Amino acid sequence: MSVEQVVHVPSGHEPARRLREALTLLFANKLASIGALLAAAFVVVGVAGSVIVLVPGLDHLYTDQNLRAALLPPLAPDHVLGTDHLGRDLAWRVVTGSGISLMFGVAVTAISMAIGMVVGSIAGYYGGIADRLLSGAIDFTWGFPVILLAVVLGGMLSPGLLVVGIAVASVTWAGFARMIRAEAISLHEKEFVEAARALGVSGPRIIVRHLLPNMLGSTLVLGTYYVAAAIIVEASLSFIGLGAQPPMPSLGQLIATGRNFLSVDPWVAVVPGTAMALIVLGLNTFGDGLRDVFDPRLRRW
Amino acid sequence: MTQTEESELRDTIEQYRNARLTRRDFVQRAAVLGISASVAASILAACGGGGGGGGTTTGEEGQPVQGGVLRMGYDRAFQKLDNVVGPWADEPFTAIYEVPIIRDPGGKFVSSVAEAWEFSSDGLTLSMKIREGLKFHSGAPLTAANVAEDFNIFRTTGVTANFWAPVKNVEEGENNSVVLTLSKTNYGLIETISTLFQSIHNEASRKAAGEGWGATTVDATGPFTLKTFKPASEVVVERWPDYPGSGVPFVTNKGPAYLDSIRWVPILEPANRANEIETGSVDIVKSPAAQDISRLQSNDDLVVLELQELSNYFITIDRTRGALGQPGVAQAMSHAIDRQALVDTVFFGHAVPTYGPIFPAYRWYDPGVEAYNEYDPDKARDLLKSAGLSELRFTLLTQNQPIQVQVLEAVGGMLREVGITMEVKAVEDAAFFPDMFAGKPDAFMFKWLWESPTDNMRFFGRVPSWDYNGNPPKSMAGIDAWESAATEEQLEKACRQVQLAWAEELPFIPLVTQSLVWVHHKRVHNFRPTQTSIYPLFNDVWIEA
Amino acid sequence: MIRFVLSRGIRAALIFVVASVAVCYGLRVAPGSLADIVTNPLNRAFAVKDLEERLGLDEPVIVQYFVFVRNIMGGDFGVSFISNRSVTEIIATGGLNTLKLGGAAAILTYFISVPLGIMAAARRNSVIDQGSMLIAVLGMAIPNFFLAILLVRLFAVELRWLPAAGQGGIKHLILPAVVLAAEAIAINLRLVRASVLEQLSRDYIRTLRAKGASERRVVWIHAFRNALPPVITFGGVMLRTLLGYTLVVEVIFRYPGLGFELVDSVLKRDYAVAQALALVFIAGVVLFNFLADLGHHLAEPRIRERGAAG
Amino acid sequence: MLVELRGLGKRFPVARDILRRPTRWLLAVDDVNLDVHRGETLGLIGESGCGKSTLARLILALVPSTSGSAVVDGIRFPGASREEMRRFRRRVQIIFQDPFGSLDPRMKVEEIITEGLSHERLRRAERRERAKRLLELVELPVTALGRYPHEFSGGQRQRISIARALAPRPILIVADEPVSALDVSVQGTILNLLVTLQRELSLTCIFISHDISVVRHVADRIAVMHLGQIVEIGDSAEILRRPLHPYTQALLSSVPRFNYAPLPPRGEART
Repeated sequence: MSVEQVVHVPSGHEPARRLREALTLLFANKLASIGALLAAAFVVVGVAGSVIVLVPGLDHLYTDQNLRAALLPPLAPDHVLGTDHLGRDLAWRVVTGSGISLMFGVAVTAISMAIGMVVGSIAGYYGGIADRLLSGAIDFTWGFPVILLAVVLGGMLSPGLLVVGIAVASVTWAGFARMIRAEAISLHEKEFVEAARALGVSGPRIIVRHLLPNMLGSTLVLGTYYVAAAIIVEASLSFIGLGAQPPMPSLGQLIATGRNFLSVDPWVAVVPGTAMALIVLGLNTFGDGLRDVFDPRLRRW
Repeated sequence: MTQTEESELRDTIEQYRNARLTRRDFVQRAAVLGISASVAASILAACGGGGGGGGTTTGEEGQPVQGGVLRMGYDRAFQKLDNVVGPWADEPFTAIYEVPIIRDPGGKFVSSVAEAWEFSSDGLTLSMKIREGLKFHSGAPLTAANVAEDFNIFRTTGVTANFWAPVKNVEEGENNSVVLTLSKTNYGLIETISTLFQSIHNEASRKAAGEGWGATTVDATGPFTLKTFKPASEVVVERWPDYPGSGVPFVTNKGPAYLDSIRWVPILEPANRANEIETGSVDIVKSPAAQDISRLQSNDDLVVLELQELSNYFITIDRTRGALGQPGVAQAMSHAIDRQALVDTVFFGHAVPTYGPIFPAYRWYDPGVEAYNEYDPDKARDLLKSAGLSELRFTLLTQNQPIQVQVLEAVGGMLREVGITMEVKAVEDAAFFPDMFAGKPDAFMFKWLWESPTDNMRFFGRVPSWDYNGNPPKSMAGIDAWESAATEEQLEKACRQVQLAWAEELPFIPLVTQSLVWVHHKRVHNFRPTQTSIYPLFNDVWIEA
Repeated sequence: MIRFVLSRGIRAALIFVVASVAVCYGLRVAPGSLADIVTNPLNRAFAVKDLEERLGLDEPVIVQYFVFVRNIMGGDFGVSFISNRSVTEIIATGGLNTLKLGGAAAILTYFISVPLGIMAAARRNSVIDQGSMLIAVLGMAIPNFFLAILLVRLFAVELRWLPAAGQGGIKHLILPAVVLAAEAIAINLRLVRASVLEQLSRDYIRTLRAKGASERRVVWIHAFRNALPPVITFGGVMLRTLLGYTLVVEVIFRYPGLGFELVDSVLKRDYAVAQALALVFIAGVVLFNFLADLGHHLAEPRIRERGAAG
Repeated sequence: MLVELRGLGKRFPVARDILRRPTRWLLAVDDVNLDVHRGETLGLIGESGCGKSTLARLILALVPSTSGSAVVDGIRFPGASREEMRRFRRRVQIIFQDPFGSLDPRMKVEEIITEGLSHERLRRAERRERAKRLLELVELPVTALGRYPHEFSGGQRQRISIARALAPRPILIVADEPVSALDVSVQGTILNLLVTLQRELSLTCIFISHDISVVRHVADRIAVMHLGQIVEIGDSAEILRRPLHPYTQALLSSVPRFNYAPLPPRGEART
């Protein structure tokens, strides 16, 4: 046995410790801790909302109306956050809306992330003509205003969550692909990848076994931003009538409806609006915190 | 209502009749007595036959001032101001066009471009005397020949060509008159002729304008000429200095208009309409959001006028498919709907429930319809049960407009109470109409807005087909009676007959008629919308500098 | 440089071809047609057919596409089927309005975010710093449409200082510009602050300070000048983002710019206007992308060649 | 002859014209002729940037050559078939300089050292057994199997690298500066390990270093590389005693004594 000692290198990668260290780093940042809490709250509330949307028989929670108890302010009996213009419970509607936002944001981001990973790692790892073609496609797509695409698509197909989802995913994949390609290029030059190649490990296997796990951190960071962005885009389009269509209670839709009652009962708009702002705030600051943990060099733009 | 209150109300009405109260004061006092604004409006409409139906009284107005720009906030996006094949008639129609015959505030037909008209004794000939000395904006003289030419266009390619079907021939008669020959008696034609799609225009100019008709060019006889047409952002009309004066008896200004121009902007978000009249970016706004009306009423700078809109929200279900075709299903749905609750919540009281196909302020409205479709969820459940349905599920198509969606959300909740699940699909107009006409949806909701309610029964009974609407025998017979009436009495009788039949058979399920609310700034004078026209006339309107 | 411009030019042309095909085809296969919007329900059967014949909408899409391409090659964008205004005129007036709005938003963005960002960096952890970070966080979190309704409520309805919507003078520009700029201000603020902070930690700053340069000069001239490149590079991205948001903001404020016209024409299936405007927007995107690339290119001239590492 | 390089060259484009045709090149390896005998250890020295690493990658067929040919273990490059390539990958292995960058931080040691065995279709237990034997070979405790690379010191990591390289039972190992990133105290042990293994397993070894004092202990022959070319080659004692090429002379006279400071952990490795 050699005389060398086992040294401790602070940037840990062993799961349990890494998580602990990451959390320590994350919570050292005050804003990021708030963000993490908000994001966690969003996930909890959103999962509840998703259950309400998906499990049949629960829709009464957000559709049950009582026209005689319409436009109640928050803290009304039985209605913590008040009721809307049809006397439906705002708290449940916001929970449901958060669920729709969560499902939408996560689904769209997951799809674009998957596409971005495939395209980006192929372009970055293989290089050459594949890279030239795929990079062309990435540059072509990246930065295209999602809202513009969604407006045109929404006009073409009939407007709805699906269309907005398609619009968002068909742009954001390029954001992931762009970053992943850059990471793949830098990882490709790493000696452990060369070592794997020397061992005869196939390209796809190297991508799956070496590249993707090593990009996971930065991809997740980008993911949190894109979830937030997808939610905002959906809400904006719902607001101008090109997103989720009524009576689907997405947050944007709730705000759009509530806006009409601003003079009578501002809460109908303010409650979902605040929820929306908190979600985005949470995801963004949480993303910032994660970024600092995973990779300080990664910038949003 | 107690006796004192009742007598107080009678006093109030009397004061209003004697022009000692403005319309606004009346509505306010009525409100104190616990009368909703819409009911007050109906009362006003009922007692407004004497010429002040629009509400404002004469003494108040003072000396008209020449000049100024009237800024109007409109509640929808503009379409081409095309009187022949336009998709609908927008507010500027009454500023730039004139119809042959017009309804006065009491519903009586009075002169406009035509100064007199008469059916022959057999009811098969209608002759119409055209006013002398009229001309078009372009300067060309308007004669009976022009009117005859227009009528022939209307009955062949016009929007309302269907309703002209009984007309065999139109030609110029003697003495600047137009003679219409009918294949069968149809006294109701007069209703059609007084609607905005029969506005008189210069056909030669229309031909020359091509696609530009109603957008770049309008050559008609109204007191204003079209200046700017940007349908999404503004429509501007200007005073026509050569206007020979109105032939309409209840228009007091017999010369060119007082206003220099009128500028309309579409304000599509209901909440913004209140905002914009309050901030003063417009002088008049149509249909503010119902929830904002009380706030506007309490604003001393503003005058709020409220009438029943010549419209109705209704739902039609496709009876050719499965459960929806079971007898009693439409009735069950109708009984499940608490229309008064809709009025109170969605419209904040600024609407009236409708139990039949026509709004209550119509001159031949038959209150008998109210017995058929009262709110009775138990009855609804019974009807469903006897139709053998334990649950019912269908999709309903609607135009994507906030108020429409709100109405349907509320209705959906009510239907759910009796075990009917209604999924609402709100789409843009471009997607709505083709589906509706193709009879694709299980059900659809629509709001008609038209001066002749019976036209709507005739039309929407057939859309997409009578089959779709369940071939209701009594209603169809009623329509036939309407279409063959030879005199006004027969027409009225047919109208009552068809209403009752409709309420019983429900080819479509009526919901509510919302209030037509106009809000104008106090510096606007003589703005007098009437209960019988969808849009007001602008020749009398003037504005303080 | 020539190579750079040329390759971007080819790419832009490609984007255009793809986009024009997609837009033209997409709008026409969309459910519902212009005819259903501009004809009255009462005589739809007749009017729709008549209109489609007159407008050539009954031709196959491919034929319509080539007619469209031939026309724009000849500089003829056609006329709106609804308003009969020439599309060129709509683009000109709408474009001018959008330029005004976008310009106002860009000016706001820089006039607020740059000084505030520098101040925040210069006095780290001061009230200014924390305040500006709060602005940045809120600016990014509050969706612009929600901000819009809050601002309209406050400044138009309650205080009556500014109009709620519409077009007119400078007053009409303020609210939409603020709403449009909100997110850009937030992002730019963070960027300026971070970039200046980074410069302030460099050696040359220490040298300057040691040499006795005034603190104001050190921060506002030296540090800021060197902190500029990322801010400039972000400019292109920001313009592109603003362009996308005009669609929402113009609709909310009923501001008759290109975004407003585009949304309107898409919803009304006014094909000529919709496809021309969509292409104008894509041209804007291409242009701003180019500017962003150019900025980047100029800031970092040595673009790394792949695989050159020995 | 295990390795025969004939006129081998590698150039990289550094500038291109509008049509993306290269206009300027960087010659990393230029017309190299080199033979390596079976069982011998060849030292390849030259200062950093002279093309040593590129030559190593050319021999391992990690990058394609741009001119000339290489025959390694009877397989000719360019032009090897897929089947030959597969065999080649098992026969030739590399050990890298950077003990931090050459091990995937997300993999356990067991996965790292058995990665090259996938073609053998081993069962889990067999794999583990092989991994244990490899660890014994490089004198690491078997407890290392379940750990991650960051838990080890530089020298230990280099042992892991060696174990990984030995796993497919290669006949040729290219060691690219295997100890230059290590502490001086550790360098010796790793060098000894390499020499021992080379003898025990009768490996052929190409030992690359910028430091003659490292190579002199292990190499039978030494090749000196300068600006992409081999400028001198010969018996190692001979070259050290009587360098012919002026570059070799310069290299010998400027041997720095204490340049073994370990590299700090690189930020990239942490992601």
